[in-house]
Amino acid sequence: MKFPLLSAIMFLPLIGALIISVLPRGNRMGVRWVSVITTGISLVLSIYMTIAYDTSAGADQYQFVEQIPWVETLGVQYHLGVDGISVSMVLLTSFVIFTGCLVSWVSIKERDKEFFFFLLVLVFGVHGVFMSLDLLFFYLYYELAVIPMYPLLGIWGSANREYATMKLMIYLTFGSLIALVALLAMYFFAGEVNGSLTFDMTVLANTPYTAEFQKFFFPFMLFGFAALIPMMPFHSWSPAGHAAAPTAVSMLHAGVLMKLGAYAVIRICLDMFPAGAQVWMPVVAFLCVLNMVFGGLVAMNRKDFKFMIGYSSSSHMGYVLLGLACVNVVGINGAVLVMFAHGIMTALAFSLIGFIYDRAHTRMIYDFSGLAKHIPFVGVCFCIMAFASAGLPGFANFVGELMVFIAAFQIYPVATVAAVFGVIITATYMLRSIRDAFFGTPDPRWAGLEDAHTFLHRAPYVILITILLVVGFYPFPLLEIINTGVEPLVDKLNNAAELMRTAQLSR
Amino acid sequence: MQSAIPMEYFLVLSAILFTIGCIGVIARRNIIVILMSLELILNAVNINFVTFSYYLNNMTGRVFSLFTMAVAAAEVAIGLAIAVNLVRVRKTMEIDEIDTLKW
Amino acid sequence: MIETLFFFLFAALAISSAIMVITMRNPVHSVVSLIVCFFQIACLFLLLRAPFLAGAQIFVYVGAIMIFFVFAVFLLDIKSSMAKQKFSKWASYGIPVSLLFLVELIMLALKGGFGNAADSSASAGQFLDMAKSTEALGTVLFTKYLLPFEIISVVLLVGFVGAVVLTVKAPKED
Amino acid sequence: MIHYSWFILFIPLISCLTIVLLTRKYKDLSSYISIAGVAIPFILTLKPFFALLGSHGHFEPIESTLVWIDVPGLTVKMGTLIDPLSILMLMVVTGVGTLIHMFARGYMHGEEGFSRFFACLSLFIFSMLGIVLSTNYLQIFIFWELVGVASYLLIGYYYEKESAAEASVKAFMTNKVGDFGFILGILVLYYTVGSFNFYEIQDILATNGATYATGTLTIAALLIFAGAMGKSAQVPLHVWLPDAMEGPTPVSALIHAATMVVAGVYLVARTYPLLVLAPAAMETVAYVGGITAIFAATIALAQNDIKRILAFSTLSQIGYMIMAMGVVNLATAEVYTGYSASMFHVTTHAFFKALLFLGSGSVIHAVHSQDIWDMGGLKKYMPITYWTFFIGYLALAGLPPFAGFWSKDLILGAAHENGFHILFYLGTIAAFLTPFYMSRLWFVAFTGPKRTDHHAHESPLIMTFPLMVLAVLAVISGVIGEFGIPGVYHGFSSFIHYGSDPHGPLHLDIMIQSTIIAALGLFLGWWVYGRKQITESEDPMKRWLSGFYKVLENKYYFDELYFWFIRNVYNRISAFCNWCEVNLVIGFGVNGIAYLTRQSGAVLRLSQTGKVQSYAFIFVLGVTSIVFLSVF
Amino acid sequence: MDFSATNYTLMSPELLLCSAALVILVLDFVITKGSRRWIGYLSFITIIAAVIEVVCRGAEPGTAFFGLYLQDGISMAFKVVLGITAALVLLMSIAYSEKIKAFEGEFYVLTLFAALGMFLMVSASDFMSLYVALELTTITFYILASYLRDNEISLESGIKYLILGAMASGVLLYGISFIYGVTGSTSFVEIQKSLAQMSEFPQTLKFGMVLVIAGLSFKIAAVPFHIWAPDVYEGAPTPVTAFLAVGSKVAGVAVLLRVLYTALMPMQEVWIGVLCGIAAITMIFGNLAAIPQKNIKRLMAYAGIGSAGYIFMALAAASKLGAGATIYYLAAYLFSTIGAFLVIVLVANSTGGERIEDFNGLARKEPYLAATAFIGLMSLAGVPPLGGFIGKFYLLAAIIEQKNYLIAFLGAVMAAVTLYYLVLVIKAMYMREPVNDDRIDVSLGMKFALTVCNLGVIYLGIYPGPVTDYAINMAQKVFFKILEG
Repeated sequence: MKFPLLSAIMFLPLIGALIISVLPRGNRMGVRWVSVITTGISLVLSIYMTIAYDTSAGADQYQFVEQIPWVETLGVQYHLGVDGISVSMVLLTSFVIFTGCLVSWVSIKERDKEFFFFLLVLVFGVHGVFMSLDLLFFYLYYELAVIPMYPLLGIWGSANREYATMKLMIYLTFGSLIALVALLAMYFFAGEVNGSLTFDMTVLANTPYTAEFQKFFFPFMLFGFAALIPMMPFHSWSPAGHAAAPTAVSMLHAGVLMKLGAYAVIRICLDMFPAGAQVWMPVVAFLCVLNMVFGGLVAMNRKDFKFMIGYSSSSHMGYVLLGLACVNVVGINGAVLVMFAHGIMTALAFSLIGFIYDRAHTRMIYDFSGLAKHIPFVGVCFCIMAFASAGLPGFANFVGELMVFIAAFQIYPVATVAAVFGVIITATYMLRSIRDAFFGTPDPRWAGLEDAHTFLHRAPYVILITILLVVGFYPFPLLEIINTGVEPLVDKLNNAAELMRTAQLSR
Repeated sequence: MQSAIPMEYFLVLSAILFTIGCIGVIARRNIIVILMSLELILNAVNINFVTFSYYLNNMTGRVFSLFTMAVAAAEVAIGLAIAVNLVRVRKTMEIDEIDTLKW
Repeated sequence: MIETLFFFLFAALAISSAIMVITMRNPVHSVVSLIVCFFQIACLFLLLRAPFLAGAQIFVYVGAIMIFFVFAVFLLDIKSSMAKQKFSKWASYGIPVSLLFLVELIMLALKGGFGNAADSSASAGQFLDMAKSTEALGTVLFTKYLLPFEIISVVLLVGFVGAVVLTVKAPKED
Repeated sequence: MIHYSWFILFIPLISCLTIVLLTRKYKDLSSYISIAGVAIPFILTLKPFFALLGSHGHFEPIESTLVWIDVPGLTVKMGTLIDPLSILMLMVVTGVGTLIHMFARGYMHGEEGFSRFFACLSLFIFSMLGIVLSTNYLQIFIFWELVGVASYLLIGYYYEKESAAEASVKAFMTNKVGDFGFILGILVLYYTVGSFNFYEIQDILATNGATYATGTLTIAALLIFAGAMGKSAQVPLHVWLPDAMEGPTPVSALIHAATMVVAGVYLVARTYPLLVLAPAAMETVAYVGGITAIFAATIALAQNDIKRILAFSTLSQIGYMIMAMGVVNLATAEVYTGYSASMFHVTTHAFFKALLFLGSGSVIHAVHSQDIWDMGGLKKYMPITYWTFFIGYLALAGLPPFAGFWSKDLILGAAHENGFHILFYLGTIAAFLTPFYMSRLWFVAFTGPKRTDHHAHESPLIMTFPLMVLAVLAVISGVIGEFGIPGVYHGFSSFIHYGSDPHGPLHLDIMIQSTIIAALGLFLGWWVYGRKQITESEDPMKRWLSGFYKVLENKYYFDELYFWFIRNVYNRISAFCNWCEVNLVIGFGVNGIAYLTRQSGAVLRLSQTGKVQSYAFIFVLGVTSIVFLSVF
Repeated sequence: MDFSATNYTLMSPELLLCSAALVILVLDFVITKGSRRWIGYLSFITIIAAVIEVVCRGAEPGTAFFGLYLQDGISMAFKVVLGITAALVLLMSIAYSEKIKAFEGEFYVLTLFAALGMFLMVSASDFMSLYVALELTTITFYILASYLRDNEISLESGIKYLILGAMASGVLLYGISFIYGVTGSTSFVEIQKSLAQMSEFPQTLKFGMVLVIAGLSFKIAAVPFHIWAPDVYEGAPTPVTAFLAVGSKVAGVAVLLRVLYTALMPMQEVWIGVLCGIAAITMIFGNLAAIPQKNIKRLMAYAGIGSAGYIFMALAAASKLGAGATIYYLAAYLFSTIGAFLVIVLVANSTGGERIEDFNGLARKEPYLAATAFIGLMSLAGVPPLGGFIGKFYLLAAIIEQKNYLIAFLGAVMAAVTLYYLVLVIKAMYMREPVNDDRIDVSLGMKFALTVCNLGVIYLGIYPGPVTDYAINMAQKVFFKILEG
């Protein structure tokens, strides 16, 4: 039997969580070591998976496949497999959780056992979504990834956490439930067409759904999943959630969780309902302008670091949506790359803000001045993050955004112009926040603020920045992997468009 | 034809008794009267069963009504036992004054 | 014809006594009205050639159930209750709705569509003869419907246990 | 085998990373690494430079590329491009850069963020070389933004100063606005022509340029030019450059005078194949340049900060260069005189403007003030600075035989020759104003007795050596460029040209005319400021220009206009969006639905009255209605 | 009399229960004080034995007592669910027993009788046996609900339950009488046969059907026949509430399933509409009205009402998936609800209250209890990887299979609301400071019960295969073979 690589990556955090749950209370170091080690091994395996992933032309679309029947009557299987898109997402998740554990090592002070437990369960769910090729499991993991957010935010969160947590829970569950109805409708439709019921996503994706069916159910799936992206106007849970969440959770939330939505849109909406996508994605192109411009402008007006970054995140996810809305190879590649880059970047952002907040106990930009003097290392990292966020070249974000622009310009010129303008807006608030908080006359109030001195403190930032830079300078290998996932998808989308066109002509 | 009386007569009668029973439960406040109204309801049903049994030439309905009676007896016994306790504890026989549990 | 007349007599008495059950201020009066009503129903059972049921009706209801009621009424202090308002405030909503329900019931009763006797006319005779009817009832009760009969015995046992645990003074456990 | 040009590109980056990661703590070592990081590329550049000199104008461009993005539908290669234009720029950037690095080592001595400074400088050199070596528009855009970052970091070097922090943001944002156009222009161009690569685009446009709609090409060209305007601080995107003087002086010299700001000119040169097909865009380029030239020159009249005066003069000179790029008569042009003239001016300007800035840095270093009215009497204390600055002053003033004269003369000649009379006169006026305000600077700041009680002293050798080298270059580079070195090459335009070599006869009439004008300006400057010592309040400019002086002093109120726009439009829109978000989306939409749900729950629970009669009622009602609905 | 014709061995679990109950009843008289707890454990063993007996008998179809008693896969499944419920409720009752001042032994016995009634309900194949068994259960519950004789709210809940229950019985009987009147039979199979021959269904039949559904909806607590539930749940002793919430509901659903899917299957077009309507208002009402609740048992009542809506939704699918999903959901519902109630009992023993505030800070005091409640409530809310999630997933799937999207969307929306109010409890447990630091004494039996619930919920959540396959295959075999064949 082959080594179940994907299961190993996925279950390691869960095993870690279970070990933690039986550790005695008060064993603080044990809890930390267990989580760091399990996520660390998981990260190493993810990197191995990325390297071992076969990008050659004849390779299988899904690799490292594991398949075990689970519920026979309904065609449920434990079915894992990754394509190019998933590989990048799994890698992203592993990085973010590993650094998240490192950050939490120091930042979590009470009830750490439960914290790491929920954190690791959350990651288990996230990995599951990215790897699962069975719709039921996909949905299960999708929900599972959302639920631990509740205790994580509710217990270790900060300001206004109860409101934020509840809102987050309700929004996301609501969205996924709406999508669920559409998913099930699709499942039964495919069952009728294929003659047997199955949740196997590879089968579901290759079932010819009628165009009417697709058009009707596409928006439900789209908006259901897009609430997690978050697509405007279903975004308001996200900044509030970010603001309330503890550092590592913010990192995961913005870094990975939001990508779940986008991933689901790719994996389910686009892959299964290509004709629906052709009809509905222009709507997304419109809404994503809201994300990019409106979200950016709101971020600009926020004085709370976390809210600013929170809105900034939803603003950036607009690029992902724009890329997806292009429904072509370059656009979707770009979108996935933005997902990856934004995941890393935003994890960095939240880890930095968390660092400051943990020590200064305030996140208001106007409370700070000249921080760069007192905490130069964090200041430098923050600048780097801001540049990455503002889409500066050299960082992975730029490459993705650039590809999105290139792809979108032909199809949605107006939206692209708005998107490029969105970059300016981002630059505005990022630089303003640096100017206000890090530059300027040093405020003696923060003279005692401790910089990130130790290896443990610095490692997460260094890791994340390194990834941003490496991918930003040389995106080719990652794109090559992503592209293996995107190409078959786009072929399908193009075929659907072709079919629709001929159908229209014949009518 | 077995009987000169049309079946509908009995059914209407049972309907009327049933309704009176319902009205009794809704309208009265006294626990005892409400329990009596419940008996009316069950009796109305019995009439139905026996009627159908008769007009369908079928024994089942009668057996059914026999069981209904037995059940009614047990129910009343319990109902009155609870009522007696309740009145003892709450010092009132008006059921709508007993509304601790609400909302 | 006579049967019809009797029917109307019994029915009228039953209905009026039923109305009295729910309108009498004094629960004792209600109990008495209820007894009258049950009697009428027993008579109706006779009209329907169900003598055993008529008897059972009287034994069970008049003999057993009504005794409970009478005991209960005497056990409880009905005086204070009688001084209070008789009808609940829900009566004004409940009566129209119940009457509406009655209209529905009557309409349906008159609609018909019930199965007809022709199917089982072969055994029609047993219903006309009162004695045979009882015999048939007994046979069915102890053969085909033995299971419910057995269960009923458990129900009554439960009723007994229930009455005990709810009313009997708790035994002192030392 | 990796092409040597990659080393040119990456050595500065390596030195930057080395400083950041390893030698941060060792200041001296950091500065040496940084200097090496620019000197080694300079040495490496000599190889293609000599190859170019020996090529007799037939230098084949060398591209060395690496696949960067490769997905179906989009292939982007990054790499290095060695052609005459890039060799020239490499020489300028690395040459001047080396000198300025050396100067900076002295200048920045004792600063707290010494290592940080040199790391940023190396980063800048890396990005600048990236621009120069770019093979395609995307790559140039990438490095375009990166130099913006480096510039941001260096302007904000004194981040504890509010004004520096503000200036850095301003510089970055203004550039971002330009880049907004730039990237869109690239996209338009890509979708029109189908390539990002300079030479591919050139070939495509050359063979079937006529098939493309002029309108589209014009839009593309104008949008790309917007990027150039941002980086080269052309009106109306010039506002950042004066403020950028908040950075340390070597930075001003390197980035905001010699190299980065002329990247716009370089970009226009790279976009030439496109511009020649879009006459309207070409004309716009010319007029924007011309207007900037005169506009900045006038403002310089009324400034008192030595670096600001130089900054405005830089603006004005870059305006010249941009104008030169645009003054092409496309209907008749066979040769593009302006192109060569512009690049020539880029080169000479880099020398003398770096010289001037470094000189001013030396002065500031000594006097600890930037206000020219605080200086004066420097000849005695710092003779080297004094004399080298004097050379730079004359070079900028355009007095023969100094470098500025030759290149400026070529520009004016090109404007005249191609029939841009308005621009010619604008340029001439600017050519008059330049010596005038430079004289003002010179006579106020350097000559005469001390104005304040400063303890000026000559700078150390590491600072004066670059001054001297640059002074020599400022003297000879014009002549060498114009006339060439017999037996080696035939003048600047023989290898930097678009189309065929535009080397033509000297415009003697224009040369004489501009010499007279320069002399006039110098004389007038001496007459006003040099004859006798005056104080700031006596500045006759105030009298002569009366109200207009205020306008000039405030730079035509551009800053105020922009601030008004940002405060009242941009920020207000943002505030409005936030208001919508808080009140409409969250308050009304989200919380409204939540409130409605909770309230309906609260209402529904009231159905549970606790009274059994009501329950019975509901029961009967339920049965009645269900029967009614489903049976009837 | 020939007893072999009755085939009574088939109903050995019921006989076991019944006789054991009688023996224990007698035993209770002779036993001395302080050993009452052993009566509880004895009852527990009895019910476990009965469950084992049920499982051993297997799913082999068969009838006894002239076709009035039925054994098949469906009845077996429901009996296992009910048996486990009763067993857990007994364990819960033992922990609760301090509050039962008098006749503790009889409490366990009555629980056994209620279980017996439920067992008979799910095995009923005739309206007659159905009714009688149902009344056995109901009357037992009347007694159990008002078992705390001196506690006014217990009595109040008992009398309310009794009055409304009797009314519901009346309605049910009225409906049965009409069905009997039209078809001439009370046997499900006979009714189905005679309905199958009808080309058009008379209104009287529809009326009978509606009343039967209404009467059974009362047991399941579906709107508008739910009104008793919140009050009774709140007032009754907690183990009784748990038994009502699960046992009564499960048995009611089992009976409704049996009636609709066998007797009334031919007229499914008619009852699908009725069920959908009830499902819709039940989901809306139950979930919305739960939001402002402060008492945890009352909250559970509304949650139960909401669940009833979901179950009706799946029943309205009239498919094997609908039936299978219902069984699956109920199994998950059993463990989640009982788990929650176990914690409620323990917390109420400690803090003396049943308000949500009384759960404040439970996670700090008793992490295992909090975790159990967390798992139970989250499962009810349909959160993976717990049984309730898969259950709800199946329920939705069942209705979507019938392309009834509107109600499916409603269900989806309401599931989010469910999550909201259940999370409020979680919030109290995990995010509030505890009222006091008293440790809660958890006996071994309770620990066992808690663990069973947790394992059950998690097992059903992560490995739903066997149970699903069983439920769906059985539904196919029992309900749909007849129609197809």
